[in-house]
Amino acid sequence: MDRNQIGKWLKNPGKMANKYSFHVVYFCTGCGIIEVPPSITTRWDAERFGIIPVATPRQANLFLITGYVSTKTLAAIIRTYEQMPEPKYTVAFGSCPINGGMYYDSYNTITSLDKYIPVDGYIAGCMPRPEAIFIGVTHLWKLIDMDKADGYKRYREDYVHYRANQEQILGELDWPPLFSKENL
Amino acid sequence: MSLELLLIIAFSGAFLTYLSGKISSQLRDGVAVLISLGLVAIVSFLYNVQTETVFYQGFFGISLILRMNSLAWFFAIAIVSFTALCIIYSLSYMKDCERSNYYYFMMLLINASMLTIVLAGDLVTFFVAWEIMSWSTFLLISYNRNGALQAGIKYIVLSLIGSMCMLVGILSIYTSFGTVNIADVANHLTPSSVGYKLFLLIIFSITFGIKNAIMPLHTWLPDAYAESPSPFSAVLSGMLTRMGVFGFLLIMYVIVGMKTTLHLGRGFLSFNTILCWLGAITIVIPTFIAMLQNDAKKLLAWHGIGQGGYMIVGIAFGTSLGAAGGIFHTLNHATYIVLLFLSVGAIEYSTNGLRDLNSLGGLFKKMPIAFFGGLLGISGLIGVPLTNGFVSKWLIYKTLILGNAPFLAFAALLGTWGTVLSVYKFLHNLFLGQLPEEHKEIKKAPLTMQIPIVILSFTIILFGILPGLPLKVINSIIVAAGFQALDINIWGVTSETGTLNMLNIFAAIAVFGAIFWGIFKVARKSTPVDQYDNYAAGAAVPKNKYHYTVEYYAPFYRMGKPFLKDIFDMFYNRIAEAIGSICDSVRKIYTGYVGSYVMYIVLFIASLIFVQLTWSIF
Amino acid sequence: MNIIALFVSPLIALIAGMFFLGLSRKISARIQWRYGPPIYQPVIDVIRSFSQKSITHGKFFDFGIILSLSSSFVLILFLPIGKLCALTSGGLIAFLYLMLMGPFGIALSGAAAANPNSSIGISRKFLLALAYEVPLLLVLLTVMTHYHTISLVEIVNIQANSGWAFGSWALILPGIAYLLILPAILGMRPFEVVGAAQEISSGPIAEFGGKHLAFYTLQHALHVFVGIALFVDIFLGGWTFFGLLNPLAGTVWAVIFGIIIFLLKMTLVLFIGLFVNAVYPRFRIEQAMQYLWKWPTLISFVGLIIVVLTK
Amino acid sequence: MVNPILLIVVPLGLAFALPIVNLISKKIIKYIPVLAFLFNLILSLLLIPKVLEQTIIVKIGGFHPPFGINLFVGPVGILFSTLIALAGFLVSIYALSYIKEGPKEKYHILYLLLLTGATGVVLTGDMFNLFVFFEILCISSYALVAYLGNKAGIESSIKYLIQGSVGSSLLLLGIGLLYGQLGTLNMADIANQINSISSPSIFVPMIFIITGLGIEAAIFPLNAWLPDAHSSAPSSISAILSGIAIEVGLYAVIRVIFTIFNASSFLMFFVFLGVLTLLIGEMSAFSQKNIKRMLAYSSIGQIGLIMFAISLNTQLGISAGFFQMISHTLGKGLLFLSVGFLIYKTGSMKISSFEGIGKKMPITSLLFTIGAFSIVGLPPFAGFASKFMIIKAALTTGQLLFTVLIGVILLGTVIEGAYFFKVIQSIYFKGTTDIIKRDEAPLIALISMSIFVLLIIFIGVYPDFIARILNSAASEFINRIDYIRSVLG
Amino acid sequence: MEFLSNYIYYIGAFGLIFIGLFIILVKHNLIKVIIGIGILDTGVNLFLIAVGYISKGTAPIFSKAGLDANNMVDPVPQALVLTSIVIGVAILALALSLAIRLYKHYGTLDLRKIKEQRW
Repeated sequence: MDRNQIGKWLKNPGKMANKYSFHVVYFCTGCGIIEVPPSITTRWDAERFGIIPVATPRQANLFLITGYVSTKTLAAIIRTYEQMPEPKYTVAFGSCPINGGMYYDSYNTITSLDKYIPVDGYIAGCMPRPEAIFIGVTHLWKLIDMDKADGYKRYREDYVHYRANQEQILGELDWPPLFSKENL
Repeated sequence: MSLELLLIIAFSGAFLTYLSGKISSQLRDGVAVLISLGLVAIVSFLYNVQTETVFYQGFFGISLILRMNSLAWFFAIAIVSFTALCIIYSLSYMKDCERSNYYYFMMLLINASMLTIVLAGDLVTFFVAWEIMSWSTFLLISYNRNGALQAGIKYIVLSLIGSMCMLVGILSIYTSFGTVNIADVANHLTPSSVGYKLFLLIIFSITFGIKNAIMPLHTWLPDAYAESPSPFSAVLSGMLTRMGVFGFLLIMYVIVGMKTTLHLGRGFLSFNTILCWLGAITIVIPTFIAMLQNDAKKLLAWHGIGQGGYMIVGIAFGTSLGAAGGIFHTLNHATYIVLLFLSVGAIEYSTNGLRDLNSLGGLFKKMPIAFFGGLLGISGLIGVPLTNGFVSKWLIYKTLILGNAPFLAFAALLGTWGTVLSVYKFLHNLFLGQLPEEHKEIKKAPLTMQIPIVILSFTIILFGILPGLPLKVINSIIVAAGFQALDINIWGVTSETGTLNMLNIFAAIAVFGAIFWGIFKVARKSTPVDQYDNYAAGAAVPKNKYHYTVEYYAPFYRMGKPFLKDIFDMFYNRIAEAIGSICDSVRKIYTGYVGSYVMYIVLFIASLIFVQLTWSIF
Repeated sequence: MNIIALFVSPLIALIAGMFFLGLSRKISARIQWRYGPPIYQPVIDVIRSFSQKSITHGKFFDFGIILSLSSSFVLILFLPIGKLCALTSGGLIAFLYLMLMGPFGIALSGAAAANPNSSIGISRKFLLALAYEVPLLLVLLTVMTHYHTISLVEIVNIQANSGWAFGSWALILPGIAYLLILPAILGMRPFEVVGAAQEISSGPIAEFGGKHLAFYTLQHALHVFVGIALFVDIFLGGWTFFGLLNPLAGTVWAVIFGIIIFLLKMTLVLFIGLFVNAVYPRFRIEQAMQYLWKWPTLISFVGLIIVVLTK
Repeated sequence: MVNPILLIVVPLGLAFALPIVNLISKKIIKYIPVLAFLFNLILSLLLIPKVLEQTIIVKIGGFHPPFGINLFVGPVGILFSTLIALAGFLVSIYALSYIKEGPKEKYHILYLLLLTGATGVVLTGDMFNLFVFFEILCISSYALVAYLGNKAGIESSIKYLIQGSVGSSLLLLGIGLLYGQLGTLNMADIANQINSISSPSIFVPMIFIITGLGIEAAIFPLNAWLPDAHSSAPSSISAILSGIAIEVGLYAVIRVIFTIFNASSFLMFFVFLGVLTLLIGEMSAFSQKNIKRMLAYSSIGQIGLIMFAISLNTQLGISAGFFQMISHTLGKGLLFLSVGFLIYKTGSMKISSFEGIGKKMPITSLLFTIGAFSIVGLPPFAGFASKFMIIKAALTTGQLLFTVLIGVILLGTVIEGAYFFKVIQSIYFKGTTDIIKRDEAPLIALISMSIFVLLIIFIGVYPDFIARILNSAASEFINRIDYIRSVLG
Repeated sequence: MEFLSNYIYYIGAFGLIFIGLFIILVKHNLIKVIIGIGILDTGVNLFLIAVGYISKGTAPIFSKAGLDANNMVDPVPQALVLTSIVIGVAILALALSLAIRLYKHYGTLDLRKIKEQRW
């Protein structure tokens, strides 16, 4: 833990603060959410790493997708992701968001989430234990340190393609593009 | 400039406006604005003038007098300026309304009669002007038809009861002392008995209490405010209702005299204590009833009642701070309630007459001027520091707390916190939240409607930061009434028991505001988003439905609704019904059968004989 | 002195407020047998929020939160922190009104966001405020009537001579009432109905992100500070501590130790609040109102009557 | 010197000349009443200054008063005759355009007779003459009520007739009893001798006379005919009945009480009766749907108010009562006249049918409104000045009872205000909002009504104008000795 | 008996008056009521005559010698009655003509049914 190194703080306070203050939006799409309560309560106590759940995406910087993603929930996931302020990180939790998991051949399950929104890290397993979340978070710290957790930047750069992918699966989207031409 | 000329201009201006309206509407608008602004100019030139003239002696040989002093000037300038603003506002608000000649005529007539009331130097002039004001107000309240008719009847009946009381009072003064000159009456009254003074105070208090809508007598007000045309609602709530305050000042501190009024009775059973408590009740109950209202103007109307309570408490408490606070609050109340009514009027204008709190929202993007008017208005109504409402309320609170009346102070403070709730609801439901699709394209409020709003907003802030401007005049009023003078500075009030310095509060807020505004600007720039890009748990935001307005304080309504009824209104309605049915049965004695009529004749003879035999009166 | 106070007291309040926020998280964690975040976690959160790119729903959305934060700072100037008090104009009444402005700014900002969750939260906030203001006003009126002044500084000074208000028999009931409503003033459980994250997505601040959230957190810290400081000033004698500072009277040390004593007292009061916070579930808004209008109001009312009668 | 007898002779003569004129030309007959009352008005106005200086006693046929019939032209008489001539003049102008159907020559004859009777009643100094003029007044009004010949008119007329003839029989009976005891019919002579006989034997004729006259004066239980008759008659006649007839009746009652019987102790009873009349009138009017009936009931209320004022038995009270009579004549006359055309244009007497009439007939509606304001007693109209005076008179007595009764009276005023304001609302603020074609009353009628309005405002603003005549009228009632002395010499 | 002879006219007159009043009060038929008015009128007239009448009196002609002024019948009531009779006739005529018109409108003369004008 380099939380107490003042030099690093002075160098880039924003990055450091982002690392140690993960406000998480848990997207409870499937069974993965069952692992979250133990991890934030007394047994594993995620708060000691600065991780706390928040209610709205506006206040969050970490998006945890816990479970399979159906076509229907994809719209909600995209919206929520777009509403999060930058910098923001996405972590897919469990097998299902990675490749569909046990629902890989279902007609309405999204098998690869990163076609629609950028995913900064995956925590594999069915289910991953709470410890895996912490390992995932420490990995994310490293990625942030190395500026490799740049999903939100990629989203901005490749927005046209992401939008095209989203429209391909969801049809006409009922919200305007996040980035207009000027914003890009 | 003599006072007669002023009144002649005021009254003839009204007629002139009506007549010019027959020629063309532009001419009429011009004349109306010219007259009202001219009156403002004339009255402001009369600042610090002290005159008294007998202008007419043809009414039963009574010398009718006009006089000008600081009290009269204070109210006069307020009356003419607020009316002038409302007239300017009306130019576009009333543009396409029927009978607009009539409307302007009545507005100016009411203006002139109010001016006469405050300038009256004798009670007969006072009464005549009071009555002219009453009936012309009735004619204008009824202007909007439908619901307004009931409101008008309610108003005029209560008003008549009030003026009849006053008539009895005035004539009893006249018969006892042979004069109605206010100054003379005050002199004559000094040696008369306590009972007589109390009688006068009570009978006049009924009149002024009805006009000022003190709690058991308030029932005409909500309907009347809600149903009148908005610019007139503004005048009605701003100045016309406050003629009651003027009346209270007149009867308590000019006619009966300060020293006497404050020593009538003992302890809780003294006149001013009871009046204070009525005022306290008037503050609390209407404020909470206002929370239940769904009609923007009705909500404001209930606040009009509630704020009237502050004035009464301040004036009736009878210290120099309190009286100054009460009088100042009258002016402040006028400023912000006029502003609020004009803002609501702007919404009505733009949305074709909508003022239902449940069907509007998000208008602050479309009507910024009206919104800032509304915001400053409610800030003044709450008494947020830096608005004028704060200063006057502060004066009242302070006098109550240091005058060892914590329960009254509690009522007053509680009223303020109730006010916060309901006026926030007002602002929120009209201006904030989601803008309905149908109001995306609304009529722009024209310049003539925006100018009064801007002027009033500016006034609120000006008097909030530099309360010394009006307080100087008020100080001379209370000194004339026999109170101790206050130590007034331009920025507030100095005293040993607590100084109010608005300027340093302003400086503090300004400095911190500037600092944090700077920080805010320096910090990372934020992206502006549409109202539909909003948190809805990932779902699409429903259009026109994503606004929480209906039953805004639902938990409180569930708790409070059984208790928050206007029981007085119900009581009066029941009395009215009872009188109606009694009247209906009384006329049944005219049966239509001649035999019974002849029987009445025989019975009359019999009763005459009976009376003679029993009491032998002849 | 006033000039110093002008610069120092906001800083003290801000630091202490953030410290209290961190402390409360830590203490709660410890009560729940957790390790808990570091005590400076709220600072990290604020920096994080500042670094994020927020969204805005228009100028007014920004205006409300700036108004809220700056008026909260102005409020600090009116509060005697130890012996420091920058402004006295208007006394406790002005103070009460300024206390209103912070939530009012947030309410304006939240409602401008056009989010019904915010609106519901604000409606709850105001209802809760109405509910606790009734006993609070009674309490403050009792104190003002008892000491016959409207100045906070004077109240503290009188206590320096005559002992703490909480120790005098006349003001013990109001003191108890204040303690009972303290969680409601601080927005802690069991009165955490306003920002109920589970039902209304943290209520008024549902649309706040980035710098808006940071401002809100700062404002919240100040609000906690003020709520407790008011109690300490009114009932626990502010900087006084049984004549401990009498030998130092007139020196700079008296001021510094005064502030330290003041902050210690505040910490003590915070602890009481936190114990309640940690073990109680949440009231519904009606239950909260009924509770607040029942016992605290009754107690403070009796207290006021006693004070009036013994006057 | 102009002879006051012309006041009676000219209209009476013209009334009989009218059928002959009718044979010559049918067109000019309607101008005859106008001329007659213009003459009367000018004559009365000329007489006022003289009368105020000294009372004029006209001895008819040169016989001296106890033996011959005399006219007593005092301030009261001249006040009333002016009022009658004024109202008669204005209403006859109004009638030029209003009376278009029916047997017109009969209308004009009866109209002349009615007002002749009224003038006679107020000017005569002889008891039996009073009865005769009274009968002229009554019979012509019976006939005029039935003038339209419709169901309502006939019914009201016959009811009025039955009650009226019972009343006149009682009056005659009373006069007979009085004559039987005193052997004289001259009012001054009776007044002179009245104290010489025992009180029970005065009391019996008095109650008969009061009852007989009271029927025409619409004192409370005797006024059942009034709403019917006033509402069924043509509006011009209603105006006269309301403005003149009942007030002349009341004049006769108080003349009898004050001058002849000197029964001022009896007035206490009249105070209560007045308040009762007022309350019953106003309450009955309150929920009326028929406008003319409402106005008729309102007249009852006003009569009660006048009774109250006069029964105060003070100089101020009596002059206030006369003032109220004047303002009532003007106000109620104006109301009936304006309502006449409102009814004419809408074809209904229902108040609900007047919705929106303010747009169609703005001037008439305005006149109605001013009349209503005056009747309710709002400044700056005449009704306010008179009400002011009445309350002042009541409070000047300094008795608690009168103060309490003033409260009751003002309550009646509030009720009156309520129903009048309801009508005003439905005239202006109900009904269609569309633009309607103007359909105003004829110019000649508007002129006559406007004169009413001008008088109402003028008297309301400058009541001192009539203060002197009111004062001397009141003294005439207070100082009955002067009355007796001036007649008997 | 002497009482009766002295007051017989008065008794008769008041008898007629009361009969007339009774008819007006009690009868529902308009014609009967009008008859009642007639009787009432007659009674009053009789009363007036009786006031001036002196039993075995003479006509009040002073120019004729030998007539005692104290024994003369008072001429004034007779003059009054003459007028009164004329008035009564007028009223009766008017009443009857009105009754005819009323019958045309209502088809009845029962006053209990002629109650359109009321309240």
